[in-house]
Amino acid sequence: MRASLVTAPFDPGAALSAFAADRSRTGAVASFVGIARGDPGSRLELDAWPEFTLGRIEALIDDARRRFGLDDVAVIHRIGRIEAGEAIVLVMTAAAHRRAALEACAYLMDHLKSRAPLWKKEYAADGTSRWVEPTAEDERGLDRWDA
Amino acid sequence: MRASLVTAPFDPGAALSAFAADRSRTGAVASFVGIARGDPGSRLELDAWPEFTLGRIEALIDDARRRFGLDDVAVIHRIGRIEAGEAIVLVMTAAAHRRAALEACAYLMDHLKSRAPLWKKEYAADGTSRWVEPTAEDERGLDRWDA
Amino acid sequence: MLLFGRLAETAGWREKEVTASASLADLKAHLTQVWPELGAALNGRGVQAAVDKVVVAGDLSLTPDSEVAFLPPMSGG
Amino acid sequence: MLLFGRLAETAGWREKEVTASASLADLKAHLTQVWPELGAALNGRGVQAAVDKVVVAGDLSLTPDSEVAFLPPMSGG
Repeated sequence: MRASLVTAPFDPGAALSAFAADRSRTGAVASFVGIARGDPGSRLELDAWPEFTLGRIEALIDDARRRFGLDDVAVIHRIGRIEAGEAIVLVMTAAAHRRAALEACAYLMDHLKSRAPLWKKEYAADGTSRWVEPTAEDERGLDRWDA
Repeated sequence: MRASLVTAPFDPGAALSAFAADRSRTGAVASFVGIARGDPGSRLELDAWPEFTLGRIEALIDDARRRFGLDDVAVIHRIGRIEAGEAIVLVMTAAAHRRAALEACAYLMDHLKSRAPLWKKEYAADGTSRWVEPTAEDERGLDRWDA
Repeated sequence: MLLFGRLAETAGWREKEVTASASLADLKAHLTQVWPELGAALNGRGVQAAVDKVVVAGDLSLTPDSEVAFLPPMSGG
Repeated sequence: MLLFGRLAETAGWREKEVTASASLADLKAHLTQVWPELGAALNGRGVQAAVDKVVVAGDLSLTPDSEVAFLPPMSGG
């Protein structure tokens, strides 16, 4: 199980410590943490369909593993209510080569943004809210991987 | 002081936990960990000229910060004796955009490989040893940033 | 059937047993009749349907125990 | 003056006060006379000199209190 959805705050560093241990065969570990931006009091709500969402994230992980020749991958994604400053997502990759590990993090994040069944609503500190939808930039980010 | 040279094993995850805290203005934190590869009993020795090496790594950090518009960067580099499986280097970047954070990790690692005053000797488990020098691939890695 | 994200918000519900429909198109027509606002949203840009947890393009025939979900544009990460 | 990495290994020392030389070229000539193996290594591919912690290209005049270091090809990360 290299994908998990969690409803409580988690410490990306603790997850990285575990992931980076016993990698003397691997050499390169990259990670990316997405953090909820905003003023104090602002928050996100992430809707998910857990059993479906997990399967889709695991399929993305399999794609990345094959494409970049990774030794290992893990994705932790928050769902539910997330306060400003908390980690939303952590992607970690292990590979023999540094470029593969870093590129795979970019690939996974680009796909999680608009290809993982998650739905994000932003609540500002003043109580106003809006559903986030993929931007044109997000779509261009994905195009990069089609070449 | 965003660059440090350390002589004892360190936990990349603990460093990431500290670096990723209070990033509600930033949003994106990327990291790269280089780990000593090899059989049990193999090791590295990293020679350095600490006061000069630190200055050069700090200059690289300044370059990366400007080039990628980073909010923050930290580099921790082991020197001295490093056993197989231990972290050699940790690079962490914080930015508003995920691509900038990840690219900056690649940039810093490419430059640390052959532009930071560090000299690496590999000792195999059987006692044989060799000095590591930048490969043609390392040089090609750097060319990428000249465009 | 299941709704997520802004579709669930528009409808005011997330999960409901609905009258069996012969096809996805029939189901949408039925939903539009009962919840006109949801019907409009289902035809919005980027909304996908999943039948038995497989995203489908175009119409599809349904059985009484098909599990249908409507998914608005995704925004993870 | 200072040696690092395989240069220190070749010379068998890392740090030494050496006779004042008027220039980097003179210093290298002096070192080659006393430690021929080190002299050959200093002219090897990718070896750089740093004077007072600044990497220099080509020759440079030195003062008696110049700090000179020879740096083999770097391999960090």
